[in-house]
Amino acid sequence: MIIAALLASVALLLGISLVALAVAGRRQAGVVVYGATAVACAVAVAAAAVGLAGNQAIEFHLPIGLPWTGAHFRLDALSAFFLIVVNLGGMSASIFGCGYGRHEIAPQRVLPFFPAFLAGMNLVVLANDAFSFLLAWEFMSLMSWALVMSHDREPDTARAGYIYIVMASFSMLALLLAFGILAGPDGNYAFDVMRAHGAAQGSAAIVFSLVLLGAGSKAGLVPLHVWLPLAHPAAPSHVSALMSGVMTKVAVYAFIRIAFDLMGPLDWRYSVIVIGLGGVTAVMGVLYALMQHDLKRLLAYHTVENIGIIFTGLGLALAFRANGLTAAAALAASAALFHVFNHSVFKSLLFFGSGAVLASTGTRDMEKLGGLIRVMPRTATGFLIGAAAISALPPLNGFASEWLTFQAIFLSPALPQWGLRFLAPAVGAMLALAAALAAACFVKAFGVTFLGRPRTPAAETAVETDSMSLAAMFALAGLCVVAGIVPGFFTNALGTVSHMLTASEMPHQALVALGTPLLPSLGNPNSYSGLMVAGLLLLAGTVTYLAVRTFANVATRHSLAWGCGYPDTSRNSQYSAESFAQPIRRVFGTLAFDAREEVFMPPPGDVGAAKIHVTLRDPAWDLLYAPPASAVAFIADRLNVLQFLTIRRYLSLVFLALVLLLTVLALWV
Amino acid sequence: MIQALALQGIQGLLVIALAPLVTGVVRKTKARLLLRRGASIFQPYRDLLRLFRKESVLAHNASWLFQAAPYLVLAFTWVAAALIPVLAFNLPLGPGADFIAIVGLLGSARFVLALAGLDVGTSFGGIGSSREVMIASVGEPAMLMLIFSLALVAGSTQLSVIAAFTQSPAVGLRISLGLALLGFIMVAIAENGRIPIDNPATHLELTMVHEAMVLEYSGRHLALIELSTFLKLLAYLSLIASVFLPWGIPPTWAGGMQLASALGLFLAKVLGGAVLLAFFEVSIAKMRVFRVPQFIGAALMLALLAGLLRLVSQSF
Amino acid sequence: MSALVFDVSHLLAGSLVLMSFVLLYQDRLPSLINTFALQSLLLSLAIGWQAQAQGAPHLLVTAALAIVLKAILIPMVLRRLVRSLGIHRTIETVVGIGPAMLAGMALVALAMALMLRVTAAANIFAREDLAFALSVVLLGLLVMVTRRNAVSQVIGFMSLENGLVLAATGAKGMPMVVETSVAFSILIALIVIGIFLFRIRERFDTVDVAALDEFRGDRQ
Amino acid sequence: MTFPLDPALATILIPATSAALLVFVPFYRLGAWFNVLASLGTFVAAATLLVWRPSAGRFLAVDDLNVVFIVLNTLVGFTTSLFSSGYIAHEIETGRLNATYLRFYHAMYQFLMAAMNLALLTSVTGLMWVAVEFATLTTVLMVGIYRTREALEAAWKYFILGSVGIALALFGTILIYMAAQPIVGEGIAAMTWSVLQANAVRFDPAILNIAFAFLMLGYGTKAGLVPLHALLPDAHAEGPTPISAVLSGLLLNVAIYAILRFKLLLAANAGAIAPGPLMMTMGLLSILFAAFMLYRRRDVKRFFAYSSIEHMGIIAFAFGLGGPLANFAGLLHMAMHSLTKSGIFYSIGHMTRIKASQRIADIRGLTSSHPLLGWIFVASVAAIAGLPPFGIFTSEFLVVSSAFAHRPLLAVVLVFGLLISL
Repeated sequence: MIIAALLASVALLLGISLVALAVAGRRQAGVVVYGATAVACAVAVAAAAVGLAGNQAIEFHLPIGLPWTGAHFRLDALSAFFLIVVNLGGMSASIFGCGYGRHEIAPQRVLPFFPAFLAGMNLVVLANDAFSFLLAWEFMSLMSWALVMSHDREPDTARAGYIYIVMASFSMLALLLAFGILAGPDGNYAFDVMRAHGAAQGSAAIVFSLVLLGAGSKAGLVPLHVWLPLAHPAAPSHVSALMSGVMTKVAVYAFIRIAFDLMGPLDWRYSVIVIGLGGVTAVMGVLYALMQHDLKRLLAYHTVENIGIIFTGLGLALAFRANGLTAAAALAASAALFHVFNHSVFKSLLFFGSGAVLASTGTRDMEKLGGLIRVMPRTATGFLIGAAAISALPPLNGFASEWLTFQAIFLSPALPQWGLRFLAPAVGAMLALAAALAAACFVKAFGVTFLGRPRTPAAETAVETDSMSLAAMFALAGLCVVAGIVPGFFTNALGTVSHMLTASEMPHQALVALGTPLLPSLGNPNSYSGLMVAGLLLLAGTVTYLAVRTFANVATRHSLAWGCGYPDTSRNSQYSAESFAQPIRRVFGTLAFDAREEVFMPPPGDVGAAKIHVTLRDPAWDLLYAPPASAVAFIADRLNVLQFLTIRRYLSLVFLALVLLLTVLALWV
Repeated sequence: MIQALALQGIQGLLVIALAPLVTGVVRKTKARLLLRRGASIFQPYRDLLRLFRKESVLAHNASWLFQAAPYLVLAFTWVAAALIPVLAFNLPLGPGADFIAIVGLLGSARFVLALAGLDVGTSFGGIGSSREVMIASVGEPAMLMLIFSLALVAGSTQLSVIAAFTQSPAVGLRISLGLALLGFIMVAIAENGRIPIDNPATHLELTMVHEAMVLEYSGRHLALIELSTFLKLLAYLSLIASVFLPWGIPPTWAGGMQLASALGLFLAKVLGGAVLLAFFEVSIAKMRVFRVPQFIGAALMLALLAGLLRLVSQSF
Repeated sequence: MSALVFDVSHLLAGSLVLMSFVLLYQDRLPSLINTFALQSLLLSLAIGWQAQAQGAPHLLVTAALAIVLKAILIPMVLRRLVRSLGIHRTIETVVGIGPAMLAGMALVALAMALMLRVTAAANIFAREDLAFALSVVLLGLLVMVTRRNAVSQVIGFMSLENGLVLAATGAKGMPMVVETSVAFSILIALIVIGIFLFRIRERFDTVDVAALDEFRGDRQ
Repeated sequence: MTFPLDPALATILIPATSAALLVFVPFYRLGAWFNVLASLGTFVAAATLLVWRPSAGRFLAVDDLNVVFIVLNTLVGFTTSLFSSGYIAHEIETGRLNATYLRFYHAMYQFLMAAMNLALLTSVTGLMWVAVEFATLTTVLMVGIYRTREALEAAWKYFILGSVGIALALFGTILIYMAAQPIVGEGIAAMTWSVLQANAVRFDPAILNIAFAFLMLGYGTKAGLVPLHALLPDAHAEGPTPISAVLSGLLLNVAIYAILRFKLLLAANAGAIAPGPLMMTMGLLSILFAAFMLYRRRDVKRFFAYSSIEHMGIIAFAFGLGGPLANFAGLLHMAMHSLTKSGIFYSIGHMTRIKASQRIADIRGLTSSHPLLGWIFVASVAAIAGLPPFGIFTSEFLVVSSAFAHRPLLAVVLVFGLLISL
């Protein structure tokens, strides 16, 4: 019943997409399409919530697809949770799209694909056999690719699209191989069968690395992340929100589904890879982000960072589970899943904010913005809440899930393996570094974009965005606050999911007494109460405010900025995004990006301008992508010669093939 | 219960009342060490009062965030400082925030302040914010590693549990704790913008960090920010006091005498710390901004070492 | 089946292979064409002998076809073509004559090695003829591959077809359909080649195939 | 075999007689319509075979294998004739062709269809060879029909390479006969599929091996398998677009069909080499090679010619793998490829007409200027690249998964090739 409702909403989404194809050119098409999409997503959220509460695996079979297997679907706690994430994101993006969509230059390139993209993501999560899964997976990739390509006139889009489609196929094929090995010689692609026999001893390592490659490249694990900061920003902003906030979570889902569920029990060694990759991803992602001055690209790099945090949690869960420490595993898994939810919320919020800025000013280059808080105060507020949440600041939700992750790390001394006991705290320090850098990065992002003085006329004359967009943003901002102050509600809801993955769950958090702090695991005295902290902050703030109002001089005079007495009229003398990140680049950049600064100072007496030029290189690109790309180009060039041979040379090829074949026959057979 | 709540309240009020005094003591000691007479140890109170009485001057383009920031910063810092158990361990609001949460609260305060530094759009504000977040970005991992090694020793990140552990005879003489203390002091110096990281008394543009951020503030806003700065210093001192030197802190409400002695000991510890800080500050020169990561990196190394030693053997 | 019958057919087929070697050896067009004519003549003799030996008179048709078309008509046309188009008499070869001959030897050895594996149970005629036919086919290909002139390549191709015909006639009782189709295809091939040669003549100065390849739409 | 009622015969005779008639139709519009009508008739006749299958005759036999091919062949032949009737008028306008040449074109089109249908339906190896030979000659003429330098070059190339290929195939056919003759006796029986298949067990394996080497290379030249692919891209790029569609969508299938038939023969003989690995090797080579070639293409028709080579590689791989799943996958892939690829060439025909260029770089912004055409093209390209929800995704999935069941290592190579080809 529930699953039928879910499939119906998927069908509805596909139907909307068809309708959109027909009506895309009309004036009010956007509102209709986005409205209908929001409704379909709302239905799906409700159904999935019921499914999550019901905590029963429901299976469903449709006689479509491959002739002898058909399409299998399944709704269990895990898929229900991810369905909520997907459709919540979809709903908010649709609402945002109602307003934002009006700025779209070519709506016919966005409208039909948007609901189809959502349908694809839903189907991935629902699929219960490898064929349906991969079909939906590739459909999802393709639809998002179409959305990325919707602004195909912009200079970087073609390259982004190309790299994206290559990476998407790479991930699909890696997963295909993984499923192929999992299916074994019988070639049964139903998940139930795979689950029943798990991964064979010898092939588990291969399957695991393939899954890590396939799901990891989609999620944006370093070093497979390079496509992500190119592709996500290229799409329209509400689509960027979906890709960054939701599609990467679908990839996380794929990883969890295969590694935790289908493969059966795994050795602890695998967790080392996941934890290590997670830590590196978190730090590298945020370092990349710091170096950006394109707002949306910065956000995309932050997705990489958060994926790293999520994978760290998942890796810890694997490690604990492999050693039978189920309670700790449940904590780590819940932390990761909670972060999945949180990230989808605040990343969507931030992309909406950047979309509003983009729509209002026409640029996403932070160096051309500034001072927007005065012309777009509501957008700025929404963005600020998102920024604080993603920077893991209490009392918002980002802190709650990172706190849980840290608590899981603090349990790592219980692990028997030395490698893990050393690795976990090191990764913990990396996460802390990532969190601190994220805060730095969002000080920069918010500060340069919304604060200061406008750097261009476009930023000066910007206007506040429309009410639908604001509604979507504030709904998400509200969710950030709620999830931050009552995290217990969410970890309780995740209990069934965690039970499915780790055979245990976090202690049930009492919600009746609202002040009850979050307890990570039984017998653990550590606790954190978002509500209490929030209440105290409110109290302290109010007391201070009232005290100041009552006792202090409240007179205010407006004047020129002081600036140590230097009259500072040029807008360009403000700190730019580039200069803000300069100290951090000096500290980390040479190591991480081979950063080089070239300073040109004119000789004394010359009045020419001094110049500074900074080059950054992405080591992942240089080490991992450039060699294969150049190898392919090299081989293609070599083989390309074959196209322009004379007839005689072609004949020679045929002749040689014949002689070779005959020789083989003469000698060997 | 009522008493415990009251004690919590007292603790909250105590820290805010005491904070300027601690800074006053530091300043006075420094002045005496430099053979000046120095202002009275109560001068910070007078400064605050003076600032509260003055009108506030805002730049034309200052946004609401600029005006809200002082209140937010103070609220964050105050809550963090108030939740550190100094008068008794098991206070009713204690479970609301562990060590990480307190560090997180201080981080929130810095986040808001760094944003405020960028608001008016002067180059000084930018310098300050940019350097502040850079220092924080190395300071926070070090802090977390410290918390980790403490948690390894004490088995918890809850301040009251850690403090109860260091108070217990089980603690003995542990190298890992000593290393952690050293690292903690280094991080505390960096976080509070003391010499050699930053000079709280300077207004020389190239060396400013914290002062550059708050350059545009005046009147009541500046007063609130100054107060938060005092509070932050006190918070770090009282963290040291309650985590590393928890002697004399009762487990819970235990009557007036206990309270008085706890209060006295707390004052002694904090003011002693202030004097030591002053000694340290006058005996060292401020370092270049880009040496800071090395300084904090050393703290990180200490923390890692503490953790490693602890992992290798239970007796460290 | 007397030894004489076997020997004669062996001799004729062997001389066909020999002619292929001579083709490979030639470096002037007129003598190449003459050699081809001679080979075709030998082929028709071989077919005639087969017709007699197998008692299959319809093979005589094929033999006649070979004489008329390949020994007389086509060489005539080709000679005229060479004269009227003023094609260079010398053949450009890709590898020297020596290496080409060596390669030819190797090919014949390969053909023999392959056919010897065929069980003797098969028709003994077929087995020997096939070995020679395979050699002729391979040598014909070798000629095509090692020559640059279009005319010499065409001759190489036709010599290859001679090998095919040899094989087909060696196969006892093979339905007529094959022979006619071979003849037919040769005919059409020649017509088309003629058209092409003319067209090519119209547009290019030589029939050298390499000249055709100089321009390509896709070259970057 | 009652003549007027036999649909199998009709599928050959309708195009053959129409070819003869079309030579005399002076008006090209009438010719075009006649062409469409004849193709429709052929398709109807072929479709009848699905429901009613005549018993095997002396020269023609319909079985489970070739019925798929013939229906597919006539269907695409019909759609292409429809497309060509619209397309070819444009050629008159631009003066690339005149009425005489169009008459010739239509006759040749039907003749080509007749030859291909004969190749698919005949039960005699020799006849099949004759049919493929005729198909080759017709193709040469069609490719060279524009008489531009490039077209002539392509036709010449096709002609020479095709003739050599066909000669090799003939040698192989003769060898098969020689292998069969001692067992089943002289005459037509030794060339009939059903007889051959039934007695293949007892054939001399050594001759069969050599024969297959020649047949594989001979028909492989037609199928465009690497290293025998050379004629394909030029022929596709330079001929009229409907012919490109026919070449890519149909003639390649006919060649694959021929290889498949002989492969089955070899597979029945235990002493012979397993033909599968050879096909799989060539298939993989084709996939990899074509993948790398796709990388550098600028001409849109050439691009899709290489894509055809790649797909032929996949099909050859699937058939080489054998087994019900892989064979099904191969057939499915072939059908999907034919349909999609011909669709792509139709859109390319319109596109090149609109943009007057075959360079990929020049063809942009189509979705805005001609939304329907543009989106159809985008969809079919997505389909050919093996992206869902299109059929090729399914068949590629099946190919890969059946490869897994048997030879996992090869599957990795296969997947690698598929990856590069994107």
